Amino acid sequence: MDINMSTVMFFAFALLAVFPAFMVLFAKDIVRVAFWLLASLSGVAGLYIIMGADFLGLTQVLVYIGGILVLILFGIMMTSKDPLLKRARHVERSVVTGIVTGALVFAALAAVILGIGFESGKGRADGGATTTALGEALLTDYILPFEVVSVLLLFVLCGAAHVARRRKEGAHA
Amino acid sequence: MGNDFSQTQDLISRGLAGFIPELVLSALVCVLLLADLFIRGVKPRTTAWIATIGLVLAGATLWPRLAASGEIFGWMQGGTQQGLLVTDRFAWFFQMFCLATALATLPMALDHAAFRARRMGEYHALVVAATLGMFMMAGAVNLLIAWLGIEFASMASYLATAFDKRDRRGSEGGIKYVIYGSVASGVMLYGLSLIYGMTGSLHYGAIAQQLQVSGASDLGLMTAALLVFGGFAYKMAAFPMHFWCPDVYEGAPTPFTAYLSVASKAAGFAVFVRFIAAFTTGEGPSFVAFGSVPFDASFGWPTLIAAAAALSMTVGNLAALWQTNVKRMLAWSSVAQAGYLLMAVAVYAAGRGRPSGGDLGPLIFYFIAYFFMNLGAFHVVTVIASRTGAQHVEDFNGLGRRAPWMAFGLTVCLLSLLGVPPTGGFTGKLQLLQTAVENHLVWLAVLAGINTAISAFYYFKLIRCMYLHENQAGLVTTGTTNAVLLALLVLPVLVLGLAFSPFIELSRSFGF
Amino acid sequence: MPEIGLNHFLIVSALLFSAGIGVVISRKNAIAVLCGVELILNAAALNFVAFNRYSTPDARLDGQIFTIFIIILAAAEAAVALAILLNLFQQTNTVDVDEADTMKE
Amino acid sequence: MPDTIKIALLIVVLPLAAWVLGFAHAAFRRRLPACQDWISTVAVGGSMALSLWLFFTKVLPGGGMAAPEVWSCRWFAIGSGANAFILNFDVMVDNLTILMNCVVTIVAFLVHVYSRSYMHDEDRYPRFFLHLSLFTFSMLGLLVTSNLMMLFIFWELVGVCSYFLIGFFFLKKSAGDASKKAFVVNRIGDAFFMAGIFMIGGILSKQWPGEGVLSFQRIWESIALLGQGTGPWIGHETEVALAGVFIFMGCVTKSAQFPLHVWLPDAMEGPTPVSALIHAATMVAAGVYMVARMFPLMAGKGYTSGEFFDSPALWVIAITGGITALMSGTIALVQSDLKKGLAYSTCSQLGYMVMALGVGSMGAGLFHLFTHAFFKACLFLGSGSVIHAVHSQEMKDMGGLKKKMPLTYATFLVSCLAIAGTPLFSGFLSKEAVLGQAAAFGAHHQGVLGWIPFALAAATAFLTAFYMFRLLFLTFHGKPGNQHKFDHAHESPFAMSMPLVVLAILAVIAGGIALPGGLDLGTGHWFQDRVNDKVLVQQAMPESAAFKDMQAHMVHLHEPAHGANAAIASFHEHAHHVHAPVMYMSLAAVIIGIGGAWLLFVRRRHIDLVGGIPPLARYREVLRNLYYVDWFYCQRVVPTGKDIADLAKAFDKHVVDAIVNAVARGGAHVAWFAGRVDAIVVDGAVNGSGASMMALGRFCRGFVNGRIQDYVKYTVWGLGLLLIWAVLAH
Repeated sequence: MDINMSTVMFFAFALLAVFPAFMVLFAKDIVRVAFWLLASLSGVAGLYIIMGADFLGLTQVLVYIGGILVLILFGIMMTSKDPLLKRARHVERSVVTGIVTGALVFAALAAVILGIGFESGKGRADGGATTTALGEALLTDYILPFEVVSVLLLFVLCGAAHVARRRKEGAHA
Repeated sequence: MGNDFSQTQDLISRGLAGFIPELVLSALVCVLLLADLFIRGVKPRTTAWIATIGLVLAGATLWPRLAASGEIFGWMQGGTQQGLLVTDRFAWFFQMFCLATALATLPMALDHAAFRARRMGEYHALVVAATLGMFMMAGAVNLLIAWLGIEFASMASYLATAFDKRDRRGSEGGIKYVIYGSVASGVMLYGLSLIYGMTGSLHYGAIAQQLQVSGASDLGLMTAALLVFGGFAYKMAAFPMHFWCPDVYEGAPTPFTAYLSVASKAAGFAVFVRFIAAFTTGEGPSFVAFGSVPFDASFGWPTLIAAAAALSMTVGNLAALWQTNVKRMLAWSSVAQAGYLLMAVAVYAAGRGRPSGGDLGPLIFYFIAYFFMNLGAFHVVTVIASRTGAQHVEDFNGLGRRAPWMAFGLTVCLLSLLGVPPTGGFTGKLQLLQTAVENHLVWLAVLAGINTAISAFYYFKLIRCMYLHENQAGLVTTGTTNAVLLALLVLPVLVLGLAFSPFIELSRSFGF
Repeated sequence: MPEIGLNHFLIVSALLFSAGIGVVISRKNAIAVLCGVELILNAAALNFVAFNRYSTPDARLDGQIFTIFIIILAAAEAAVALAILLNLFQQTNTVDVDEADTMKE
Repeated sequence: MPDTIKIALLIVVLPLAAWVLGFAHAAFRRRLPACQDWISTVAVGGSMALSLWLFFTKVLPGGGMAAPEVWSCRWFAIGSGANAFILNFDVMVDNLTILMNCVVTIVAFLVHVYSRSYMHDEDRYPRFFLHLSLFTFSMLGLLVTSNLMMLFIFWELVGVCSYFLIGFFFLKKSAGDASKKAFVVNRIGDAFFMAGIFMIGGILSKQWPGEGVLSFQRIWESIALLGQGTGPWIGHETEVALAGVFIFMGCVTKSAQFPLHVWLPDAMEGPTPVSALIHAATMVAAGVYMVARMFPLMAGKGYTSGEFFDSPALWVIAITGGITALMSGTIALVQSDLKKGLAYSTCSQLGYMVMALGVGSMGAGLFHLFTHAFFKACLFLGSGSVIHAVHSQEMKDMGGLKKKMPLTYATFLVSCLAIAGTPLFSGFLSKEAVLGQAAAFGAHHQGVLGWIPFALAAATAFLTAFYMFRLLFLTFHGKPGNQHKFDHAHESPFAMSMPLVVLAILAVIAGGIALPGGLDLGTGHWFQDRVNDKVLVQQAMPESAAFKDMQAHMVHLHEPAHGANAAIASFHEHAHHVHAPVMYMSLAAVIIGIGGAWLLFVRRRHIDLVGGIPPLARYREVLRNLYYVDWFYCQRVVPTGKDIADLAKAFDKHVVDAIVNAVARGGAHVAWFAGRVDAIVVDGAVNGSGASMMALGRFCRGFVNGRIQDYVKYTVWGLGLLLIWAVLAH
């Protein structure tokens, strides 16, 4: 049996992506949820790198793990009276619903994916580093969404700041 | 790729010149945000004027685009033109539509009790930003831009829904909206990724070409169609993605609810129709993928849309029967209206390839009528709510005496939503039904007729409260601006019901 | 052991997607629900990259570009959601989404 | 625009002007003008004068109008070129229009006069007249238009006015409920009507692209073409029949035919003058009028040749009308409420008219409509006079009023004699015309089936005489049921009794317009010479090429000698044969009916009919419960809907348990659920009840419980179901 390196890496990262994803579902307290999510997203970053999307892998680590997760942890700290509070022991009915629905969704998607039989001969085989190419595309063909997203980030930041601001200034109204 | 930098600069300057209205709107967002930040104690009226001027300016710069057609911000690839956005009469109509909605809801926001003396600049900035997103939705010919436009408009909408920080229902509606919207967006993305995987492109034209040349798996396209439809239906507030609608409509500030129920829905339909147009050909089978199978023998877009239309109108109307909160009632009513509108899309999808089909006139005409009748209804609700705190149907008791013109305007708008002649809603519905029957969707037309009967219940409930129930409270003063706006919204409803021939011709000309 | 191909990645993404749906449906804490949303978005993003790698006809990077935008929008979405959530928390002192159900009549 | 058209439009516009005046006043001064009653009355009086002038100058002399005056202008167009759908504003005035105009304006005018006294002490007195004006306008508009879409619009308008007027006493819950019921039930028929219109328009617009296609002329012409084997309907014969039945469904609700008649008796919650005008004389007859105008469509392919007696649509119409006539007649037997008794009698008579159309005799049906309007309006206004006097609608509070209210009694008696079909009264002529045609139809068919309409009609004829005199005797004869009320009873003032007298006179002489040609059905019937389907169609399309051809083939129903066609000849022979026996039979029915009523209710003073006739006892509950039609709607359909809603709730709540226990209990649940679904689907088809929709609404709304996670869950399930459906459908 020929076990090559890329196969091993794929399974390692796939496991790193999938197992924590399910632990997000089952974890007992909210801080653990966040850290399991971190692990899962790192796994996805690894998968990106396997597929030759080095820039994306890096972005995933920087933005997701460095940005979004920190944001989520801040959220947890500001909202939880006891962040390590464990969830009630008994399995809630809603969790069962979640598992059942998730399982059905997976069954349907897997059936579809395997049933379609995508062509996989073509595609961008190992084309080397993607950073230059991505940068060029973003500044030429995709300049429009690139610019648009900057406007989006601007108003999202201002709006979010307005909404989240403590309410003491509400008195001036 | 392979553009060197000078070419890029050239492209940017040439391309951006075509995007003046969008640039105006972007600038307006910044100005409004800055005004709130840096001008101490800026009055709501001032920011409202800034917003008005900006929107009018955007409209003025948008006007010349009526003549432009098919300019795509794009590139050549594999011998075909690809790109992101298109400027044609269809896009122009919906862009103008969303601008007009933003403009019309401005005075409502000024009147909204909870907004008085608040940081109105940020609210206006969010509305303008949502409009900018809808601009993209209306012109999108690329999966990325379609999705980005939807997200853009959604983000602004989430924030505007939760804008009134002291209102608990606003926050509750906001959090529901953002969770539901994110899931819808995720589901849609998954479907988009399947389409990308099957065709290898993000551009509608290239996708259609690829599907025609080499086809794709029926199963895959069916799944992708459903998942993507989920995302569009969420924007249109149609079955099965309508659940957010009542809660968000109730929670959001009423002026924004008005904006949401008109502009957001219109943009959802615009982006959806263009998507459908790419995925149905002009030659018989309407779901390209189903190759030689004629559409009525198999599952395809027309079937899916017709089913969603039937369910939307039925669910919306039935559920509205129970509603005592006026905003929730109008929310369910808007779900039902989405059903009627989807009927036009189903007819369009089914009719592509037939000589009489492929006509978007009825859809656009109904939207013109919908603009006036729905905004009119919301305008009255906003004004009355901010004066009397009315929330429920019973709070409108005796309004016929207390504010006769407002009550009359609301009555006209409700009758139009119901589809009673001589109102624009009647003419619009008449066209929808007629085209449905012509395209062999008789069952759908009959169902729509029965639905109209059901909807009479709740529309009449409100009318009856206003005129037949007594309330001893005194007169409600409404102010000149509101009266003028009311007249501007209600008179066209009647005009569209009486002298509609030119508008019908006009609306046909906006199709593609 | 089979050669690693497109379907492997797609199955991983389907698993992420269903896990995300399960989380959104069943976790009571709104922040956990948001984590579920992130999983769903990541599943779609993974799909785009995988398709870009294995089945697009030419060497363009459309799928990866799309993924970049997904990541950006996910960040914005998280910011918006958390802002609204903080405000809700200030009003109701809870982040349990089940308790945000005052509007149903 | 021809003068006749101008006058006809003036007739329509006058009441509208009264309405606009009042409405404008209300809009600017926040109240209606105090003299709204005068404005409305004068306006409708003007309309009446103009109508009568038209009648005396156009219809009475000679053979009536030789050809109808038509005028039309473009209203709007949807689309352009070959796909355009064009709606014209079509106006047509012929004998029938003028006659109907006279009926509507005369009754409306008298009701206005009557209401000025009857309604005077009510709140919102001016508003009542505002509604009346709007109604009169809509009804007249419905009559002068000759375009199906325009007709539909006016049809809706009269429906809305009816809704307002039934619910006029809206503080009374029963009145509000009744108006809602009327509205909803009527919308069912309207949905079908609309579908029928679209079916016609869709096909005809292909034959005549770019022209207004929903005008009556176009429809008649297309049927004429069909008879010759050309034209737009070739290959669509089924659709002709289906469109006919759909359009007839509009009549079923508007004219209160079985099984959607349930709204009319409840509509008696409205003020009595309204009952007289709208729910007895005019609006409910609009359905009959509409079917008569669409008669060629109902007759279908065989219309031109005269061999249309097997048309499926006509069969549906004949049987529906017959069933309605008999069933409502029997229900009327046991009513204890005077107005309800009259309401069921109205249903029954409407069924009569519809049946007459169904057996192919448009003239007879319309003739009965014409005479019925006067005596039924008189009966209703008379009942109003009685109710005004004793302040009760229950007949147990009445009795012996003959002496107290002689004038009311006399007019009521005249009208009863007329509706019963006594010779020398108008009802005799019209009823006998209907019976004669039904009998001819039976003889022509030469089978048992063909006699069904006649049998139903004959039984009804007897019942009519019986129950009408029961009402009369219980109200005016015998001993007072309530001495206190009796003592305070008094004759109504002049403003109320004058309309009664006028209507009673008309109830006698209205039939007289048939007299100049003699009583014979076969030759020279005055009314039928002016108003019958052949005349209508011939006159309506003198220009068309199809008409020229049709004229060559056309067989005149009333000139058997002319008959090149064997079928028609045989029909006429039958008509002649059965004519005399039918007349004797109807006379016998009148005598037996009145005599029986006299024996039971004057001689033996039974109040409760069932006590009088023992064999009826076992049907007592059936009749008392109105054949369980209402019960079926309210008790069966509604709880089923509610059960479904409860089930859905339970389903939602226990869905996880259900999955766990599915294996054990699944079978039973599925079976039960399937049974319920069957019940709602099957019953839902005839579901006219708002409450059931409410239950369904609760079901739909139940999903939106305020919990976002449940929304996501339902959404995912919804998409999953759609996917499964898609895979299966593929």
